[in-house]
Amino acid sequence: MGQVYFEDVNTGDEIPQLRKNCSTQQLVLWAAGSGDFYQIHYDKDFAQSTGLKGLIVHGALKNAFLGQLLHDWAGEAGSLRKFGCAYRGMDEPDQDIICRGVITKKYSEGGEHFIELDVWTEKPDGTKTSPGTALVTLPGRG
Amino acid sequence: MTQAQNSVVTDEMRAAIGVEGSPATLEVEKTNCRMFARAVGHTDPIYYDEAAAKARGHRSIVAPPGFFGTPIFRPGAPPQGPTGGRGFNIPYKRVLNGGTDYEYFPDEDSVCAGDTITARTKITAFEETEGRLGPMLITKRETTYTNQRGKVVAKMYGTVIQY
Amino acid sequence: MAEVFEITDEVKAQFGVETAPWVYEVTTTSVRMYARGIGSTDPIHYDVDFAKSQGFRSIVAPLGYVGTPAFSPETNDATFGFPRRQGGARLNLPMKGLLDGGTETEYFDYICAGDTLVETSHLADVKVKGNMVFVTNESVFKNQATGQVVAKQRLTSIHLG
Amino acid sequence: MAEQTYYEDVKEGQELPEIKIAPDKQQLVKFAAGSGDFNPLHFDEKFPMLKAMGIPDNITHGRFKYAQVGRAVFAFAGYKGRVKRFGVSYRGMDFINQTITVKGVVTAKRQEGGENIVELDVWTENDEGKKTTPGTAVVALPSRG
Repeated sequence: MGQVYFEDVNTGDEIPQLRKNCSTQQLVLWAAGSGDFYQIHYDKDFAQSTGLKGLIVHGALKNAFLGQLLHDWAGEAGSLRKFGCAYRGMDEPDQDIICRGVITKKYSEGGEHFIELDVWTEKPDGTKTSPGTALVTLPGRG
Repeated sequence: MTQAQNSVVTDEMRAAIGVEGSPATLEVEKTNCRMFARAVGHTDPIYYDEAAAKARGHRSIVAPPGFFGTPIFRPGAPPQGPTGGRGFNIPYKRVLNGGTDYEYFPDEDSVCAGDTITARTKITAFEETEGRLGPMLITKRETTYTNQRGKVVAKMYGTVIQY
Repeated sequence: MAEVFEITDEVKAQFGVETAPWVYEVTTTSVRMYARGIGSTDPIHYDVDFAKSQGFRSIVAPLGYVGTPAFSPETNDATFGFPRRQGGARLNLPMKGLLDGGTETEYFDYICAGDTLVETSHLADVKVKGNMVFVTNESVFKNQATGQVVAKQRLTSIHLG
Repeated sequence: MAEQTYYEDVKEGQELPEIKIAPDKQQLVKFAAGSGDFNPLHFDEKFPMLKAMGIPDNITHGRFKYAQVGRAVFAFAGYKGRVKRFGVSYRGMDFINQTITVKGVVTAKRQEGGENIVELDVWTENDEGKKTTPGTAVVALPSRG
């Protein structure tokens, strides 16, 4: 994929979506990668004993998905300055999680080109489960 | 902060606001960067391949977004740093992770394999609300990540909800 | 009844064919994670200063752990993490089921955090018993810095047809 | 940390201290993390291969049992001993949450090439006493001399 430049994007633009679907295996991989071994993410009986319907996707994994969404979009010459989200809704394994971002502001300051975005994960029915914001720098064509 | 009528915030908790916990040492290595990237599903080779990362101007494999290394683990050792309000005697049973925000302050390079990061966490606020789920305590935390050159490379702002 | 797998001359010709080398890393975090994974509490696997006080270079890899293969989604198996690399045997094995048959490790030195090992492997044996195919691969692990052979490992997998 | 074992003190027929462990799902997930083997056979009860192979529950990794045998052998050799070889074969399945007991016994001792060699039979067994992971090990021990 080619590099995206500051001049080529506008407020209101949506960036390319990233679609995820977590198997139980991926949740176990995340436990390994993050060091969070809480059983509600891979042990169904344990999850149900805490009052959940079943396994749920780690909030921090959805946060990291948004990190990937932004990194892949900003490209080699872009950089990630801020990103994050709140955990408002639960996602289950084996169900699509769509990661999205829309540009809310662009400005240049101190020789750098900044892009502000709203980012979030949503379910296939459009429910936003992890709304957040991000600040990214992009290169200029200049 | 206004004192709610049935506040669960004690004097001990108020005194803990702004106090940094014991620092945690995080090791950033090629192996754990790759493991984290594998778990997320990253495809950019700078998270896996040292030669690819160097070709793009980095010192080594890059720590993926949201990764600052693995805390040194010792069996039976108490967890390092404040535990986000879980350490206090709160009369609520349930805990939710409310959200996480990262802010980066780039050093001469991104966080890379070979770096040692010191993480220091403090509670910045307690907030109490009455929500759909009943009374809630919201604990706000801030973690500062400092690299081996003494440079603050990132901060994390986290929210823990108890109800 | 036909065998689920036939040891043809073509199969025999693949015995001993070496794979391209692959890097296995042994790091402080990977040693600790493995030691946690087996439930060990021996400080020799966790505490660098303690391990050095006992005469080791760094924390010691628990027996059975020979490092983590350098992973990339393009080159490694998503489930098992092992490299899908060039060379080595190519067998069309049945895959209705897959079980571990046995593991044997011969050590020529301790493996410690900080070591980088270079591994090559080859097919050493194939046996068929009923619907089970026993496939044994032999790996040699060399220290990348010194070239010294530090371990040899024989892994037997059972393919169910 | 166990006391160092010395060659002179070892007798044929001597038993190794037992290790007992009943790995729960979290333990097997931590082992997946440590080993890099994320085969769902070990933690996902819905994994289709379990049903296809007629296996009733998640099974403990063979390599986990190998590593438990390794713990016993390493503890026997001590920090001054050297483990020269250890191997097992996987003869029976052990299931998640079931106890496995690691046992070992000294089968031979001899001095060879300036080394104090001790041979061991090592294995894991289940609660019915069935050896599910039989194996052998060769260890070089320090001398009191």
